[in-house]
Amino acid sequence: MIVVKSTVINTERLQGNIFLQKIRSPEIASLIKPGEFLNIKVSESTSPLLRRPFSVADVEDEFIYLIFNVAGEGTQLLSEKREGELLDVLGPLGRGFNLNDDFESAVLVVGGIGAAPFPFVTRMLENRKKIITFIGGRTSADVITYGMKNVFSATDDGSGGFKGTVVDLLLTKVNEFRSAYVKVFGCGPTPMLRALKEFCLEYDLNCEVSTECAMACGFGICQGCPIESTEQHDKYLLVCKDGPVFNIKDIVI
Amino acid sequence: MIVVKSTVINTERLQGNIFLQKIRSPEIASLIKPGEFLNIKVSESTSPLLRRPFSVADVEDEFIYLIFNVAGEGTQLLSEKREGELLDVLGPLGRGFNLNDDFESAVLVVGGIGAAPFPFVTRMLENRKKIITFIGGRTSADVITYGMKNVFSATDDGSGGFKGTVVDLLLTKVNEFRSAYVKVFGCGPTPMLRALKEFCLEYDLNCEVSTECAMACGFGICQGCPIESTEQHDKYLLVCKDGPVFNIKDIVI
Amino acid sequence: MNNVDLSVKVGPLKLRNPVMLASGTVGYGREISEFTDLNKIGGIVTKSISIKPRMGNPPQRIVETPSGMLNAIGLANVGVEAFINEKIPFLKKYDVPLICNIAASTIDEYVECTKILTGEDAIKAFEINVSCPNVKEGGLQFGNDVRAVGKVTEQVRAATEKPLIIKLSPNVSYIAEFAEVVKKEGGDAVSAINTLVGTAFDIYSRKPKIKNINGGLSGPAIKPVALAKVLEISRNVDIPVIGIGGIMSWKDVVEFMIAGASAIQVGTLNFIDPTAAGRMVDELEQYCREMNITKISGLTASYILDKE
Amino acid sequence: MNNVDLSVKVGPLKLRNPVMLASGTVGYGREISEFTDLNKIGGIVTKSISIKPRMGNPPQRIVETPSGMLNAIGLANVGVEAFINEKIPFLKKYDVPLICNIAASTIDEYVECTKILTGEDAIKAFEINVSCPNVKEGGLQFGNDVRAVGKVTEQVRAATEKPLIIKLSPNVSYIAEFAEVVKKEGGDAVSAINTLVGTAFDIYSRKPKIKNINGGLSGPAIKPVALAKVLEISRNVDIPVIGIGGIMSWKDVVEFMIAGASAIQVGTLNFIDPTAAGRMVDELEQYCREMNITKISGLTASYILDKE
Ligand SMILES: Cc1cc2nc3c(=O)[nH]c(=O)nc-3n(C[C@H](O)[C@H](O)[C@H](O)COP(=O)(O)OP(=O)(O)OC[C@H]3O[C@@H](n4cnc5c(N)ncnc54)[C@H](O)[C@@H]3O)c2cc1C
Ligand SMILES: Cc1cc2nc3c(=O)[nH]c(=O)nc-3n(C[C@H](O)[C@H](O)[C@H](O)COP(=O)(O)OP(=O)(O)OC[C@H]3O[C@@H](n4cnc5c(N)ncnc54)[C@H](O)[C@@H]3O)c2cc1C
Ligand SMILES: Cc1cc2nc3c(=O)[nH]c(=O)nc-3n(C[C@H](O)[C@H](O)[C@H](O)COP(=O)(O)O)c2cc1C
Ligand SMILES: Cc1cc2nc3c(=O)[nH]c(=O)nc-3n(C[C@H](O)[C@H](O)[C@H](O)COP(=O)(O)O)c2cc1C
Ligand code: FES
Ligand code: FES
Repeated sequence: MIVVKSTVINTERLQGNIFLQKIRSPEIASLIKPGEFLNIKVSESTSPLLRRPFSVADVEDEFIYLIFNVAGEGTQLLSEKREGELLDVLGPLGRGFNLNDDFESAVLVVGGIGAAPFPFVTRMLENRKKIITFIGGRTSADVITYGMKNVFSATDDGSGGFKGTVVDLLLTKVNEFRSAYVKVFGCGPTPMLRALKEFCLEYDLNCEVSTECAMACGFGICQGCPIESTEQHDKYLLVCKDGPVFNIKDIVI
Repeated sequence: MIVVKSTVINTERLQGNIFLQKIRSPEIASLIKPGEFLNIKVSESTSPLLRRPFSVADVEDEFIYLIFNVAGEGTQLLSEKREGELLDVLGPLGRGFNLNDDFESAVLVVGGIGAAPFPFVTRMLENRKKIITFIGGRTSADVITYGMKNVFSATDDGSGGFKGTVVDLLLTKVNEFRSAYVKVFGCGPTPMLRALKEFCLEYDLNCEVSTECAMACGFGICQGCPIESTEQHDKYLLVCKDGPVFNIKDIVI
Repeated sequence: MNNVDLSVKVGPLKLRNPVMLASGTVGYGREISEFTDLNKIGGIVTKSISIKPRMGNPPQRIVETPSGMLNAIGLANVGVEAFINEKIPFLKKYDVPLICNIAASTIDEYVECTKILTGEDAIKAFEINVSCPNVKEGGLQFGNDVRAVGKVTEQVRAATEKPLIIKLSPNVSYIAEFAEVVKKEGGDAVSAINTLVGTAFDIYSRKPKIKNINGGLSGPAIKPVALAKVLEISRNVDIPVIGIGGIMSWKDVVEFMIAGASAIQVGTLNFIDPTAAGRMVDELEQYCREMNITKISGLTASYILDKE
Repeated sequence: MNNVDLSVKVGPLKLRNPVMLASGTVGYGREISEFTDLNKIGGIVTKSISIKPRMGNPPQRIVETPSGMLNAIGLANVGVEAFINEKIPFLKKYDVPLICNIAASTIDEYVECTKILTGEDAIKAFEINVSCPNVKEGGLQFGNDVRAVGKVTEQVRAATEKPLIIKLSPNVSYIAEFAEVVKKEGGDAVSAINTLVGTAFDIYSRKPKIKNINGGLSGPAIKPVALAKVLEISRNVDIPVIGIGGIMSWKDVVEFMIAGASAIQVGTLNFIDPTAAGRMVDELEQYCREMNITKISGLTASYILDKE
């Protein structure tokens, strides 16, 4: 965990409100792993006051990529950063995906901006494991496939791929990938994660998901980011420290 | 008085911490007069919250020039505005200089960033009146001569021109310009204005000065900018509405 | 497209929409009328008026703070007489409810002022400022003393039949107590909140940045506090509340209404964007349309609290 | 170059410099120690500890506001036992005064907690949190009731000989009253301020953004209020004050000291820049040098007020 000024190399619009940003941050780039995140101060002003958390989308030498959705003031400001501007970055933070389990094929399940961590995951797995990627979005404009392999997509309105949710799509394909050597990796909105949990429990699939929560610090000092544990009932887990990646069985979604 | 989005055309560093900014604002440019000012929102954030007041430095067709000193967060942000960025500008505001009195020569007395309104004044007078300009600064780097004519300068440390204050310099020259047809125009820090008032009273010179005060609204609704009147003792004048330009006899400095 | 009814009632006071302009932030209406069509907004509350003109505090009167500002204007105002002769006639030209805000140092002065003004047809309601933190003699003491607020309400009530709004101080432990006493003594509504007491120092001169030492904190910085006060009153006392404090956009208006406000006032924002209040009226209508809300008054106290 | 003496006294508590880390914003020191050398700062105040572990409130616990944030953590903490066994040993590795903050729902609990902890050598002082607005049973009631605060002070005083600091709530009419009673009952110092009560609503769901409904407002938004409270205490009561609220830079530290603080605590800033507090110590030294201040403690209550 360090705090560093990182230089923006490039900010480009991927699609719709989704941006891809490349920043130079050698120290963090050398440490960070898939599913971990950064907490970024997007403005020197006191408003917005807090840092904004973003998953690492990918790493390349000294560079880190972010994929983000313009959701409000903070991400708007971030999307306006041009080459050479400095970002105040805190990272690497949290616990990422465990890609070293004993599995043969990875099933990636993505909803909307939940795509952010998966280019990195894909790159780390692609020479070792089989990958199938399921990506959902409201419309085809919301389906982010950047950096992903072997993609099947689903849209709520049927404007691209399967018509329905990404978990509905999973269900139609479950017989094609179901096996003891499959591991599922998911990230997306809460309803998707809830459906995914049901799905994985039903088919007894090992699954890790990256979760979200409003955060202040991002490294365990504010207690702002509790998530209910299925095991311990007298204490919350912290999304920023114990997560953001959890085994889907361990958390109440 | 209107509120408009104005486009930044160019921001350049004049010297030290002093910037010259050109903005496109046709409606205001067509109305504004020397000594009047603008109140500018330099950021969309709530912090800094208030607009920042700036004298009009000059006007050219649809364009307005500002000269400003980076004093804090607001002026820092303003100095970072690049071509094409929008500023939220409120103006024209206040009462400017009366350049239509019956005078033959104008004596401009400037301290530091008090130079801001004078390029416009100079341009409006140059074909009609004789102009002598006295400019003071702490060092020669603080003497702003942009757009000014017939300049004599003074520096506190003697690094340029006369060594001493600009009013000390005035005193040494008073016999050269003193006459019934002289009008003095001044702008600068309070101690300078105080000395200038004494000087003008002693030599019985007609003098208008542009004053400063912390402001919220800039157009008379907050009552935030009182200045003591020499005439009325039961009520303050407002810098933003009754000024910022006052006859030096009318205000307590 | 369905029509949206933007009208609201603040007790007996009917407004065509909930957006009013707050006392002390629009003078007597003249300057703001160049930016905002006064015929469009819900109401205008004039600068606190006192029996005699007041010149107010010496400068420096204002200082910016993070997302806020401190002011210690000291109730500079033209006095009742000039208000009637010079200020009311201008506002009469508009079809906008004029709410007259009164400040005083003693209960008698409040009453006297109200008596003088109550005959003015143009005045649609009174808002009594018991909470200005910048006036030594009266202000702070009054606003923080629940009995004094009760007394002022009772006696001003006896002096006018017009709608009576008491503007409460947030610088108290339980604001609902104050709303309760206002209700008991016959007040028709409360305004919440006035500014929070604050200060700032220059670290080189070691002097307060504001000549008066303390000032009143306003602006978006105080919005969460104002919302909590409105909610506290709404949950505990059956009296209409006018929500004030840090409103910067139509979204904040909706938030205040949900928290319990029947109407709202825009203050500091007028200094930053004097066109904003007028625009909010349209934006609120737009929001209502999108949300299928036919009467905006239904938003008032529509909070959903899982936990009690 | 002359040496600057940065040491300060908060009553009987001696600190090598005035920069402490505020309760609830640095946990028990472990994570922040990766960013800030704990051997360098003036003191660390640990998260409010209660007799039994508390899991705290369900999410959402925090929401950002203009230049501030609301939190309703609900005093999540490991409880006294784990604190002693797991948290103190880590902090013992550092040469930093450990100030132990205690929260409770009853006076007996405060006393019991203090008794259990007072034997711990590592603890250099107690800070009693009578003002947490997020705990229903105790918090708010205690902090707003001057007699309750007096009683807590008296009884905790009897339970420990260590320096006793009472952390005051700003959500009261006259904070000086509370400081006065703390002094009277034998407290050594007061901390001012804890968070202001605030809330926020989602305008689409109409639910409070924070599950607990109300939260505590912290950050630069509250700085002017905090400064006014520190000044109020400083002008009215002869007791050392620890200034807290919205400190973002060394300049704010100086401002709080001028307003009356003997030392300060950095809170929300730790979330935004966990390296800031350590850096402030050097920056303060630099300021003192430039201003020819040989002892930083001379800044305390050095305000110059023309007007009384
Ligand atoms: C560990 C983690 C990793 C993340 N990774 C990414 C990423 O890679 N790409 C990306 O685009 N976004 C990511 N997010 C979400 C991102 O942090 C928020 O979108 C961002 O903070 C919004 O800031 P803003 O100022 O633009 O919007 P705000 O104005 O702060 O918020 C806009 C809207 O989004 C909601 N919101 C804000 N933050 C969150 C949150 N943390 N959880 C749920 N709702 C929220 C607000 O309530 C509001 O309705 C991540 C969040 C977490 C916790
Ligand atoms: C009518 C008028 C016309 C002006 N014209 C110009 C101009 O043409 N060019 C220019 O450079 N500046 C001008 N100023 C001053 C300018 O408005 C301030 O420098 C600016 O607002 C500072 O903003 P900031 O955020 O950069 O600094 P802040 O952080 O707000 O302040 C930095 C420092 O400057 C002091 N300060 C801020 N505003 C004022 C003020 N109004 N009076 C005195 N001290 C102040 C603060 O107390 C602080 O010490 C004018 C002011 C007025 C009232
Ligand atoms: C400069 C200024 C002057 C004010 N004067 C008065 C006043 O005379 N009477 C009054 O009742 N409130 C006065 N107020 C308080 C406002 O009406 C309002 O209650 C407060 O500013 C909070 O709202 P805001 O955050 O939207 O500004 C004043 C506020 C400001 C900023
Ligand atoms: C997330 C959070 C948790 C807090 N928890 C505690 C606490 O447990 N005990 C306490 O006395 N104060 C607590 N506080 C209050 C701070 O110690 C401090 O008084 C307050 O935040 C104001 O300072 P700041 O503006 O610098 O944050 C907490 C504040 C925050 C933001
Ligand atoms: S975000 Fe602060 S503890 Fe998780
Ligand atoms: S700045 Fe508002 S009245 Fe002058």
